[in-house]
Amino acid sequence: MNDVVAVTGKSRSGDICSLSFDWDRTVEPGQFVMVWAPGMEEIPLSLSSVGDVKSITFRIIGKDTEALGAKETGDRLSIRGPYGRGYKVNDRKRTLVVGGGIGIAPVLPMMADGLDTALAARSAGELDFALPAADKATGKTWISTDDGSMGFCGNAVQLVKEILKEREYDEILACGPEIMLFFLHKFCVENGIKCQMSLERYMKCGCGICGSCMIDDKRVCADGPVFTCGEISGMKDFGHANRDPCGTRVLFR
Amino acid sequence: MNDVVAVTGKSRSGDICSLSFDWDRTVEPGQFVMVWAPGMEEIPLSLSSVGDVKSITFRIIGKDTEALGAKETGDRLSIRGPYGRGYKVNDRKRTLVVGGGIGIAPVLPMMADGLDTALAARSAGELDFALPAADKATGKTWISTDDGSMGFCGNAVQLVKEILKEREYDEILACGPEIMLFFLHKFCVENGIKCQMSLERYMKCGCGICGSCMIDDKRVCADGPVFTCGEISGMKDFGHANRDPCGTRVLFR
Amino acid sequence: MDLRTSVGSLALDNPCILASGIMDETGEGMARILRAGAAAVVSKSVGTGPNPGHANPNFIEEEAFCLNAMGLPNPGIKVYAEEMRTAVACGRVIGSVYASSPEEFAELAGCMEDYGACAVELNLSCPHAAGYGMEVGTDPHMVKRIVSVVKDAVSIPVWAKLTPNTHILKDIGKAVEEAEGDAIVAINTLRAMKIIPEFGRPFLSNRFGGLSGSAIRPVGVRAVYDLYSAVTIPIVGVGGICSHRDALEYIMAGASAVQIGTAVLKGLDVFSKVNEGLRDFMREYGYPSVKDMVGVAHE
Amino acid sequence: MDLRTSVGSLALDNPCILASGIMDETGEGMARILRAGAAAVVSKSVGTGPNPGHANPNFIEEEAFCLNAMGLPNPGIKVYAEEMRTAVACGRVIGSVYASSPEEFAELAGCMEDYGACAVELNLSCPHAAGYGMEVGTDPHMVKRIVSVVKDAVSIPVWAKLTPNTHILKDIGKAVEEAEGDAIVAINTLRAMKIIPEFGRPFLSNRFGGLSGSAIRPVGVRAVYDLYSAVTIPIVGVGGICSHRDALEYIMAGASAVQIGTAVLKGLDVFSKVNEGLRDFMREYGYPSVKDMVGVAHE
Ligand SMILES: Cc1cc2nc3c(=O)[nH]c(=O)nc-3n(C[C@H](O)[C@H](O)[C@H](O)COP(=O)(O)OP(=O)(O)OC[C@H]3O[C@@H](n4cnc5c(N)ncnc54)[C@H](O)[C@@H]3O)c2cc1C
Ligand SMILES: Cc1cc2nc3c(=O)[nH]c(=O)nc-3n(C[C@H](O)[C@H](O)[C@H](O)COP(=O)(O)OP(=O)(O)OC[C@H]3O[C@@H](n4cnc5c(N)ncnc54)[C@H](O)[C@@H]3O)c2cc1C
Ligand SMILES: Cc1cc2nc3c(=O)[nH]c(=O)nc-3n(C[C@H](O)[C@H](O)[C@H](O)COP(=O)(O)O)c2cc1C
Ligand SMILES: Cc1cc2nc3c(=O)[nH]c(=O)nc-3n(C[C@H](O)[C@H](O)[C@H](O)COP(=O)(O)O)c2cc1C
Ligand code: FES
Ligand code: FES
Repeated sequence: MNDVVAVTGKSRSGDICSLSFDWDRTVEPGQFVMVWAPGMEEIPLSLSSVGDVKSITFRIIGKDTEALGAKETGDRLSIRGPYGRGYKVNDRKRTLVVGGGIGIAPVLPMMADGLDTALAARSAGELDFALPAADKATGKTWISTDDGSMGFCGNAVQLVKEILKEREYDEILACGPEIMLFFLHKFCVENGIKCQMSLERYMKCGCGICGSCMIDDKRVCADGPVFTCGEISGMKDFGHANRDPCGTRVLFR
Repeated sequence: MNDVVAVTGKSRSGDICSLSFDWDRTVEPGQFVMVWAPGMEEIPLSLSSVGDVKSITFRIIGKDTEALGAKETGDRLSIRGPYGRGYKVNDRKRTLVVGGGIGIAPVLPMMADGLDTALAARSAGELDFALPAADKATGKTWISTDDGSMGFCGNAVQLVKEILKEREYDEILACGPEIMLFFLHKFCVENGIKCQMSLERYMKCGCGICGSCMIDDKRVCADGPVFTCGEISGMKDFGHANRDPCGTRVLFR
Repeated sequence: MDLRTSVGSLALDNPCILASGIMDETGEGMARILRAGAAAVVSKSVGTGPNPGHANPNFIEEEAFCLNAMGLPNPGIKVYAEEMRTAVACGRVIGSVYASSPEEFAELAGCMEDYGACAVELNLSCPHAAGYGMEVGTDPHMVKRIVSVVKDAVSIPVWAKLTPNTHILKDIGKAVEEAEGDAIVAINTLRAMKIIPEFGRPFLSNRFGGLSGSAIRPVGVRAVYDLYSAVTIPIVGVGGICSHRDALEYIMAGASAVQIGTAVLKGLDVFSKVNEGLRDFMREYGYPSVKDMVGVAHE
Repeated sequence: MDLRTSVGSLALDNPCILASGIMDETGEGMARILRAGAAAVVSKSVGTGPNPGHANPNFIEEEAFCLNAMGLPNPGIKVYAEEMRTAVACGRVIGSVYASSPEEFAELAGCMEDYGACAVELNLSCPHAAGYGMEVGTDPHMVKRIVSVVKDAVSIPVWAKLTPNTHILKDIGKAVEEAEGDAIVAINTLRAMKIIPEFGRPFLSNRFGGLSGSAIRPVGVRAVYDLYSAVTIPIVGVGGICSHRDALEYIMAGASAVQIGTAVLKGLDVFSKVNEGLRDFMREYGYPSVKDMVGVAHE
């Protein structure tokens, strides 16, 4: 079922754009929607806010995100979903949320909900979109940039190591580039920390039927996109291979 | 949607047969179902009990009721429904229920519910099926037969007149042959008593789409089968004409 | 917002018409639907003589669809004069007819014209009436013959109601156009069956029946879209319309008007609700008139 | 209660097979469905070279149906060897193929045989892949040619998957039989369309798509019933099966086995649930084996 919603708000910083809209569905943090309007392909996007007003926040990296970034208040979008399994917060006090790059977008709802959060990006400019939300956060927040232009200088995994020097967490809820998640997962396994991570694969149906988004025998859209540490440990393709729109397995790099 | 139910009980007296079955739907007194099993045509029958155990009670008058009367405990029936608008009890204390002949079957649930009830039939034998229920009734019950073989000697309308000599009622809820209802309706109108009456016409879909059961512009299956005094007053065909399965209008007698 | 539309020369106050076979066996049934807000009603499909149709059971409804094998019950064209009189007094009535030969079709259509029908709809598409419906309606030559002969016999518009149970729908549509049919009505029901496992047999006495309701809407919309790209005569869309958005799918696919059948199950107010919804939609999305929306999905 | 059945010479532990196109683009996807209790899986329809399919949007689900125009995405028969290896290691795999000529069909079928497929399913019926599917599958001569050529090329059973989008289904079925096809699979999706009124255009990038899910079940059951009365080769029933009662409708209409597609949306346990339900039903209604139920609705 798709719903047609009208954009009620827009913000943009650099190549990152947010669109908000009223959408009367219950969404868990980490769930995603399939977004479409005439003139573009339908694409999966996580929800970056899940209250009465919903939003999507995306980096403009190709023709569809570009088309979407050109939408203005009043324009209409087709939204299918919400799809997939989101994050499960087990112990609010002992959970650390980690977002890397545009992977910060899906974790914003948890930051807004008061969880402690680490935000990582390549440079300060890429964090702009998240700062207003970080300022309003009631939990602790940390920031790192690869180039040191804001906060701690280092990547997300290094930031997490720093944080764990001062505080204890049982579980990490993360979203970001697969390479970041790969090393963060490794770190978690080695240090006996539980984790949940949101993965991405090429999506078509978005709801578990077409099989285009498989990682091993898991459908990212329906079994994920958020997977547990243990599930990820079993995935041969995690960090290694992808499927293109034909379903051909493609090794990373 | 049809449900397949198993007959759990059967009773028979003369040409009147009752079949009971467990059926997990909410039914109001006066509603009916479409009943079928292989080897017969599907026919409309009112429910003669509407609790957890439901029942149908019918006079064997042709090939389908005969086929149905041959069913035994454990045999299965297809049941569609419940359909139609049942009786609405407005003031329990000031409502008189009237059943005539096999038209007693649909009013049994209201008698069981404690409403005062008048039962009329041609002769004592035709009342047998209702006597156990009448014995258990907690409201007042009266009985009449055309031949005087049981209770008051006279027809349903005459019985009602007698009853109204001793007690006051605001509303009559009735079911029976159309000729009885015709005169009862006339009586009600003349005496300023409200009434609701269950009517019958040839039914196919049972749920308001095919138009085979029309009386004037009303669908007996979906607008009725229970109609109010006022609705009936507006019906030119009431007491006068019928529709055959072709939809041809056929005058009574 | 202008809800008016027209199917060729036939002007309609709004795009919602009652589909054939729904509460329209009797004149008063049709009259009631006209009062409920339908711009027109299509009569029950009527034949030469009285027909009781198939034996019960001949109908079953499930959540997303209905299945019926009424078998075209009707009192016959003679007796039907009376029903038409009652209905025509209340508004526009399109007379639906079925027959087993072009000449019979013409004769019945002539009667409907005499009875005051504003158009005649040829039922070339009933999936459960042997020798009358679908068989005829899947043969382009036959369709062309029937429409031609009827066109010669009457002066009211002639609509041909087509079956979706074929891969040559566009050819059939073209046959109607070549024969100078005034409009195409699509779709009739899909040939279908329901088996009751507990009894190990089909539920309908006729075994086969026609599928209607929401389930067939995407097939109907596709059929109208296909036809709109194949013919230039007007199209009337039918199949699974329950809401104004459903009606819009048909209109945007190319239907000048729509018919509503199964949705009457949920209430006779479907006509007024669809019209209200259309009006609100047109206001919000800037379509001054229904006509501006016809076929826009092809652009 | 004996859940075993067979489709011609192909024995199956139970009657539930995964339909083509559902989670079966990859070997591990197929393996997972086999572990979930399916007696066999049909692979994604594979062609000669890699095909990304139609652009998004190509899928939409509503309550009673899904509409898709995936456009037969697949990595091509060469690369698919790897996927088949993974799947075949876990159970029975039927290789589905699509092609634009009889010879190409034969070549692809030969590869599937080499890859260890226990049967090959010829997709003669995709309603949204231009030049490949339905067009071919509605021409009895073409169907006969394709099946014959493939039969000559492979020694595993050859199944032909047919479209319901035609009024000559029985003729197509007979063509398969005449060509000595081993089984008929019916039905593929119904050609359909969804328009989004707010945008005034079709939702699917391909405009046309295929309707699947509960909505099409009565059409599929009818198709199987029709075919069972026209041919003597085994039939595999597909279309809208969600529960054991749905599967029973197909089996009683004449299907020796069934395929489940869209219902996978609601959970992979559909295979085990249907099998459990069948077992309970057979116990209660006294059918010792699935085979005893095949076609009983014709009696
Ligand atoms: C579950 C999920 C949630 C996502 N959430 C976000 C989010 O919140 N914010 C955000 O910026 N991005 C998100 N993405 C990624 C986003 O879908 C892509 O950035 C977008 O599709 C790019 O489209 P494009 O046409 O602009 O770029 P293209 O030039 O078409 O592609 C650029 C990249 O995006 C990927 N991509 C393109 N189409 C798809 C598709 N249909 N499914 C998956 N990946 C695709 C391509 O594989 C490629 O790597 C999410 C992806 C998934 C799977
Ligand atoms: C809403 C409603 C509730 C009913 N409730 C009861 C009830 O509780 N008990 C009971 O004994 N009878 C009831 N009837 C009447 C019952 O439907 C008929 O007695 C039965 O259909 C007779 O079928 P037959 O084949 O045995 O007789 P037939 O010989 O076929 O017909 C005998 C009479 O029954 C009528 N009849 C036959 N088929 C139908 C049909 N499909 N729809 C309506 N009338 C039909 C005929 O018009 C004829 O007058 C009800 C009828 C309606 C419309
Ligand atoms: C009970 C019933 C009876 C019907 N009878 C006729 C008929 O007599 N003539 C006809 O052309 N179509 C008949 N139809 C088909 C409808 O007119 C319509 O084409 C079909 O039901 C699809 O529309 P819907 O989904 O809105 O019902 C009948 C449909 C139903 C459900
Ligand atoms: C997303 C999707 C993809 C499909 N892909 C194929 C395919 O590649 N080959 C094929 O023969 N059928 C394909 N089909 C059709 C199914 O195999 C099946 O025939 C149809 O969906 C009806 O069954 P269902 O209602 O159980 O889904 C596909 C169906 C869906 C929903
Ligand atoms: S996108 Fe289709 S299964 Fe995940
Ligand atoms: S029986 Fe069909 S409308 Fe009443």
